[in-house]
Amino acid sequence: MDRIIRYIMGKRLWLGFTGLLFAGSAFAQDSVAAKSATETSSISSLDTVWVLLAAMLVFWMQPGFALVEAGFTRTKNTANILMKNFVDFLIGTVLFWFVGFGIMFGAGDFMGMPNLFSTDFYASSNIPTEAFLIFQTVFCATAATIVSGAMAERTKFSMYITYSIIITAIVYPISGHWTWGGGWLSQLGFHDFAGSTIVHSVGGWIALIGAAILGPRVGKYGKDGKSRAIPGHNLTIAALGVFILWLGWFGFNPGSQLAAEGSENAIAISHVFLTTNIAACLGGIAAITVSWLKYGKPSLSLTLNGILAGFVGVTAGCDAVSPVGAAMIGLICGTVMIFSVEFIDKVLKIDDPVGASSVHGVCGFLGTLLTGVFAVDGGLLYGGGFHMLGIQLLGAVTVGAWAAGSGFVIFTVLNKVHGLRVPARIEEEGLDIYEHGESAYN
Amino acid sequence: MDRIIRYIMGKRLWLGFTGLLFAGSAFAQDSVAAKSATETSSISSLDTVWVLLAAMLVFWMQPGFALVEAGFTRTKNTANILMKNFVDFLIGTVLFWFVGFGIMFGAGDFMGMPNLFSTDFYASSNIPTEAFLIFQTVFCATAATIVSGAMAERTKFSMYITYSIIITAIVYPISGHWTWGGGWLSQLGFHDFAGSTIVHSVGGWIALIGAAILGPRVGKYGKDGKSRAIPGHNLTIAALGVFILWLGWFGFNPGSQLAAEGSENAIAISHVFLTTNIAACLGGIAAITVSWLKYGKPSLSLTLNGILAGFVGVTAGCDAVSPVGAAMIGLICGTVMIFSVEFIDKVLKIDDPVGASSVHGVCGFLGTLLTGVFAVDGGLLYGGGFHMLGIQLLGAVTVGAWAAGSGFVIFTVLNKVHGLRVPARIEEEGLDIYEHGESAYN
Amino acid sequence: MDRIIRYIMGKRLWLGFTGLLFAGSAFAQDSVAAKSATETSSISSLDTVWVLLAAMLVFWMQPGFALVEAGFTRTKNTANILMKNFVDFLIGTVLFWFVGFGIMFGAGDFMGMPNLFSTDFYASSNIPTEAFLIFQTVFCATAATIVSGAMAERTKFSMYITYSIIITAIVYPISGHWTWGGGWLSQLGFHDFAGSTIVHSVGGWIALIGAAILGPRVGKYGKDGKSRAIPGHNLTIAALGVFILWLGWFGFNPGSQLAAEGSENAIAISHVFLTTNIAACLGGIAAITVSWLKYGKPSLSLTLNGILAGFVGVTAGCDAVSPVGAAMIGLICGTVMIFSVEFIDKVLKIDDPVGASSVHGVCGFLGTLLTGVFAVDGGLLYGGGFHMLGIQLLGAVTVGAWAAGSGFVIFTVLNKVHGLRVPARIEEEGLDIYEHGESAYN
Amino acid sequence: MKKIEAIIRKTKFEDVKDALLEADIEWFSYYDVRGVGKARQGRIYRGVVYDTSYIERILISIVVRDKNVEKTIDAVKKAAYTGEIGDGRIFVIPIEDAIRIRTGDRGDASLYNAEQEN
Amino acid sequence: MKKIEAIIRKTKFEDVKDALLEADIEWFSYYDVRGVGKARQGRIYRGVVYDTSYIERILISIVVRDKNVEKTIDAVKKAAYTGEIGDGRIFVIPIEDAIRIRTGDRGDASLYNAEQEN
Amino acid sequence: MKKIEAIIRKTKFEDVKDALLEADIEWFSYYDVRGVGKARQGRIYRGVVYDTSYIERILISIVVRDKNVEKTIDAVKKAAYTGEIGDGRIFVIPIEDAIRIRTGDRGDASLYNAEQEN
Ligand SMILES: Nc1ncnc2c1ncn2[C@@H]1O[C@H](COP(=O)(O)OP(=O)(O)O)[C@@H](O)[C@H]1O
Ligand SMILES: Nc1ncnc2c1ncn2[C@@H]1O[C@H](COP(=O)(O)OP(=O)(O)O)[C@@H](O)[C@H]1O
Ligand SMILES: Nc1ncnc2c1ncn2[C@@H]1O[C@H](COP(=O)(O)OP(=O)(O)O)[C@@H](O)[C@H]1O
Repeated sequence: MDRIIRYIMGKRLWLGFTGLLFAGSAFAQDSVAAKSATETSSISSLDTVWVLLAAMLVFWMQPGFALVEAGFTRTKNTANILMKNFVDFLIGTVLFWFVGFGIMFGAGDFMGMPNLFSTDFYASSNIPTEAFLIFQTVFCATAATIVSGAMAERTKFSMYITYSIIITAIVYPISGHWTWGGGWLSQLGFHDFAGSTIVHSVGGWIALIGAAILGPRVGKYGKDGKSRAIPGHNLTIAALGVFILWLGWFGFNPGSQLAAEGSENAIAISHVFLTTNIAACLGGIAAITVSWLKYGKPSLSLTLNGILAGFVGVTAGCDAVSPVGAAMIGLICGTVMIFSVEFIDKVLKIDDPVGASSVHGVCGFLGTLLTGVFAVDGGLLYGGGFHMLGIQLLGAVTVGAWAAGSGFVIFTVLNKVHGLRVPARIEEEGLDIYEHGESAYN
Repeated sequence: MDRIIRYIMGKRLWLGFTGLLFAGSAFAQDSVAAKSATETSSISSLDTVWVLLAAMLVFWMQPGFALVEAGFTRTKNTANILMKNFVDFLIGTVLFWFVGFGIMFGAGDFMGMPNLFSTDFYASSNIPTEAFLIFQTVFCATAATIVSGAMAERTKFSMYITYSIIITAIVYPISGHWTWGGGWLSQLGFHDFAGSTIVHSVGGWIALIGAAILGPRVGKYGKDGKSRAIPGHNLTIAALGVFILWLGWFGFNPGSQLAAEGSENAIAISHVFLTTNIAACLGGIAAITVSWLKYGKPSLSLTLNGILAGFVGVTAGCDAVSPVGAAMIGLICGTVMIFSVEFIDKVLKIDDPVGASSVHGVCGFLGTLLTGVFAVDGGLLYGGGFHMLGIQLLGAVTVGAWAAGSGFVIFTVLNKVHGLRVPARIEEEGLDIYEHGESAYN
Repeated sequence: MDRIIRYIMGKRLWLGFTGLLFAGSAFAQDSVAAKSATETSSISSLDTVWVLLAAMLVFWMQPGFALVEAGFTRTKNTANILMKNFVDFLIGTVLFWFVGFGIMFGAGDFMGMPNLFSTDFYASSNIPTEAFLIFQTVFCATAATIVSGAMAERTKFSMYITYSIIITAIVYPISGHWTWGGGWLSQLGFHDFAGSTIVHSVGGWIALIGAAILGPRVGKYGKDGKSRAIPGHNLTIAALGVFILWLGWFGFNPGSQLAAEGSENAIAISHVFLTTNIAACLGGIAAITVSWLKYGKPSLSLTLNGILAGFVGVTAGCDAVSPVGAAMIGLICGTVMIFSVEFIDKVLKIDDPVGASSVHGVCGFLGTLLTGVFAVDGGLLYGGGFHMLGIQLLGAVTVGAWAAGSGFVIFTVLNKVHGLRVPARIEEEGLDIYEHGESAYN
Repeated sequence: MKKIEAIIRKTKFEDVKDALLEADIEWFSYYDVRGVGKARQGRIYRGVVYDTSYIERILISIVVRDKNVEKTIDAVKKAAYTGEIGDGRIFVIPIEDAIRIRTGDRGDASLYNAEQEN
Repeated sequence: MKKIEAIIRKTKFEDVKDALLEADIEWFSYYDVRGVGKARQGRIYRGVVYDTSYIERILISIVVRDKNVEKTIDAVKKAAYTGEIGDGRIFVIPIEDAIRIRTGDRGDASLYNAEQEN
Repeated sequence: MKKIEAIIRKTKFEDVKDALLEADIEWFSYYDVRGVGKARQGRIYRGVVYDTSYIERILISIVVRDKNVEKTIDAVKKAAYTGEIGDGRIFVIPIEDAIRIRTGDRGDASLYNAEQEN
């Protein structure tokens, strides 16, 4: 995705919303597939098919997150967590189309202009603009959905909707603009191929702040302050969720090449596919090994997290590192994740039911740095010195600060104004009944 | 799919079935990949890959339907409903290959000739005939599988097999012939890009008639005639089912373009992908909003139905409407669905456990009409007048009447001859044990 | 896959492992996408996309196996069986990359040389070597994962890891070398398009031997020696697993063409897609019919196995038989499977909880033979005489003997040295708690 | 005090619940149980002796003051009745004491809500 | 009448069921329970004190006429026995009355099937 | 011997478990139950009368020797208490006999572990 050049051809404030109200006239302005001859001449059908396939797969990560989060939480909150995973995608689709796309890919130093449903401002290159829009939409939804896991089992549904809107429409597109949108970070040479920082750590840091401000679930810490296990209700679906995410990542990373035509692209997507898979496997292996050594038994739930840690870690550099480099990134992220989960749980005493802040926040950060270490071209270990590593650090820190800072403001304000958290009784009896009037299992 | 021209080159009554009996000689007539040079020259590999990918995704809707239906019904009938969702696909594959394909795509005014396993009569254009056959097969199976949900928890398994055979082999292919098969409706200019009417409302109307003739489940209506909730046993798998259907629809609609090569096709499939996704999201948003206003709480089960309603609605016009038009279709269908579910349940007192008749029947019908309203080229709101809308109405009504009429005849006859419904005791104890000798959970 | 020519251009013992230890220097030798101009000129992007898509789908079979195995076993061992299905893929990825790929595709009569992370020895043709490696990796993992089902609910996790390593790194690649690796069997003309023998029966025979050596689960056979049912805990997820495998098989078989470009390839993959689907459907129909006649009721669990039997059976000849031939193979395999399950359970008294040895071992063997019967070009029924059938028999028997023999040695040695089986108390209380310290449902 | 345990059809649960609430029962607990019985003649279905080990029932457990025992039994009996084999049973079990955790009330007082009106 | 509650191993369920049906028990109900105990020496596995809170057991509940109590206990005792820790317990609880919903029979009559032969 | 049945909040289970083990209870069984009650004023939430049929509780069942009854009740009462509506109840039910399947011990002897030390 790094490689997209976004010369903005012109912006028109197309009054989409007014159009909705005055349908007759507004619709007359639409045109299906209205591309001028010059624009379409460069479109590659194979690239389009590849990007659409990747968009499907990234969409497919939604059920992956939904199942992982549902599986890692309790029966009484299952309908709620599923609902959240739908709602953020529903909202994300509309808002990213409405404003996010313009903010992210429009012209501007700090951010682009909201596009208000029009995509005309964007000059498509090898694929139709609509394919590019849908691909970017599913990425945006991924960032938003990460947050729901960490704040599960105690957040008001209305508050969830509110902050999802803000994240999708504003927070994600702005930092996205800095990088994939051609902004200042991309001009510095910051390398985040498919979004370790831009997608995952943005989601992860917001998740961490959110979980901290919300406070732990009832019963999570004993009177002595000791952390207690609140086991997830269904590891089978959590495991299925990880497999789904795995498949989805084969779209997330190789798809971010945004092209498949020509042998250069063919080789690139094959390479990214391979490194992505290797890092995930070594993330899992690291988690199994460490949990076995540390706790005496190889834990399934930590293995699931380890695999995801490997994925998140390699996402930034999957195009730039060798398979051996990918293996190292996987090993490191899978290992660090376990200590991070323990640290956040036992030392910081922040209750993150699914480990989202460790997996996405910490490993996304780490993976971005490690790209500066293992990149074959410019990485520390390949004689590139500290230049690239420095820029990677700068990017990971500024985007992280942006995400955490925004998160802090959003959650503090919402908490003051309306209260983020459901009353204790509702938490006790389960959000499903009180918030949705249904229970997931009958 | 609309755009396929089906000049029939010649029909040979290849005696496939006799061939099965006299294998030795019959097999000698087969040939793998026997295409004459002239035929193959126009085949596009990229189109083929695209159509095969779409066929996979449409196949993938089978587990989607299976899980939605299983999740929305009770534990004791789970094995039964899963079995039905397998059986209709197994049967559908064989029968569509045996007769349905010929009836649908053979020459003829009312219907084509059964092809009896041969596909020679069909002149492939841009893709191999076998790819076209498999794509059409999975569509046919979708129509059949819709019915099982509405008639769940009380239908004899043997009767299910019987009517599935009739629907797959005769009912669906005949109305399919009128439209995608080059029949009279397509000649009038009826526009149903991917099957709001041809697939979904055919399934939906048959489902409605079937559920009405069967009668409600024991305990569904109290002595006072009031409707009672019979909650589904597992909303987690129902939600997963909707996600699966979502992914499947990215094959169902964009795949119906049946081509990807050339920038025109690349733009078209991107456009269809985008409109499809937008309509689904707005269907879901409408359902959340309406259920929140109407019942005080946002309901997960209605949200799931709302998303599907948006999909079904946009399926007819996904190529012809703008993204904003798709959004409107989604909003309308998601809203109407909720009232339709209530109307069928509380006023008509027809017991449709999964809401199939509302989602597929009503929204399929509605989506077909709305294509005449929102089509950028010819739609009412774009100055096209009532011409297109009229033809859409004609098509939706005649195909609906055909489906409902056939359904009425089939179910009435089966009910008289053998009885559609299991005895009360079996319904009480669950179909799993009595009909299949197994239970799904142990 | 049959059609790959593997001229080995040169082998370098790249010291990958040492490289891991002395990262600095070793990494310097990596290069991302280092292909010489001559090599890349022949790469087809469409072929690459097709093979990567197929690799995704074959990867997707992992959750399929995981869910089928979990669903067919008991609650208390669910985390264990899920863990196994992750672990074999994690290990498989690393080991196949490390040594398996070299053994399988390197030069040599009996086997190739371990490649130790380097892929330079392999001359890619139409697709990048890395795409080929990933495709082969997911195939290898499939063979390994089959074994876990038959040995479920009583094997020590550490022993599972040990034998998985041996199978992935040595057993599978060696017999793979004989066939797809250009070895002696392929030179004889042995035809196993996508792996009925090479993948499935290898896994199935090892599974059978393993289950026999382990002995039956506690409570499986009564004091009178009569077999007792130990029903699986969740047929819903088992059914979902079969649907997942179904989708996966559309990558497994059509993907094994390893190309899509050109009308010849387009027709071939369409053909394989069609025959694969038909065989699966008739496998399922056979299982329903036979179970209905034999047990008085159509059984869901046997239907699931029947569909898989059809898939396994047609995998060898999906490119070589006509659709009618595929139907016959499906019918035969689906029927034989039921009797095989009964025979292994009641006569041999080997306890295979998921029927892996029947589905993969027996039907893989059978499908390989039936290719010699139904192949349009050279099959017995098409006047090809017994030549092809003889070679198929030879291949199926030698590979089967290799797998069973290796399995026998591995399991006997492990059983002597360390004991394969958990103590009775652990088996009773469930492997989840004792082996992993977690339970899957809470 | 007595504990009334009623094993009823799942499909009759709503009816029984309504009947109990009408009969002024304040609270009851319930859970799923399965029943196993001897295969009897009437239980053969399509030539297969039906394995009764899978009959799902709901067990309702209500602790009531002695004076409410008969009223409760009657309510359940009427509401759970279909007349077909499998309607289930009601058992009456002695309870020696009851404690309401929230207030510490013991005995009969723990069963009804003195503070109901607030 | 007495209620016999037996907490047994899941793997012994089939044996106990057969034994009960052989001992002429007409009907019983069962459901899953979990057991928790003090961690005892014998329960340490691979250096980790095994958290007993997850031991799954089946609870079988049979209401029998007084004269059948011992017969039932014996049947369960024999069939559920393995000799290893964790075989479970049997409890005998008094029942004051029983009602068959379908017929309205009360007391002992509600337990056995007078109409068994039809 | 008595059977103590306590219906408690799920979130209080860990506390109660710890309290029981501290109070020297050797063993107990538990399972999930659901509670249904009359809709009362205090139970109306956001204008919707909250359907109480879905309140999940854990039922803990402990058979203890007579001398331990009060100790056990106290332990549960203290640990399960929150003071808000819905804390649950404790019931005391007479047990006539108990049998340990493994050893055949009957009566009180079946409840405590004579062999505890080995
Ligand atoms: N003696 C018993 N002990 C425990 N549970 C019983 C007993 N008799 C019946 N039940 C329970 O009651 C349920 C219904 O009883 P059933 O015998 O079918 O009633 P009916 O006499 O109307 O046929 C059974 O499923 C079983 O769970
Ligand atoms: N005092 C008790 N109260 C309630 N349930 C008990 C009691 N003692 C044992 N149980 C139940 O019986 C089961 C088996 O008892 P256990 O003590 O393991 O038998 P053993 O004496 O053979 O070791 C436990 O899982 C528990 O559920
Ligand atoms: N009479 C009763 N019979 C059986 N179970 C009861 C009875 N009363 C209360 N319960 C159980 O106890 C649980 C909690 O009781 P509750 O009335 O909410 O306590 P509180 O008096 O503190 O409000 C309920 O969910 C219900 O399952």
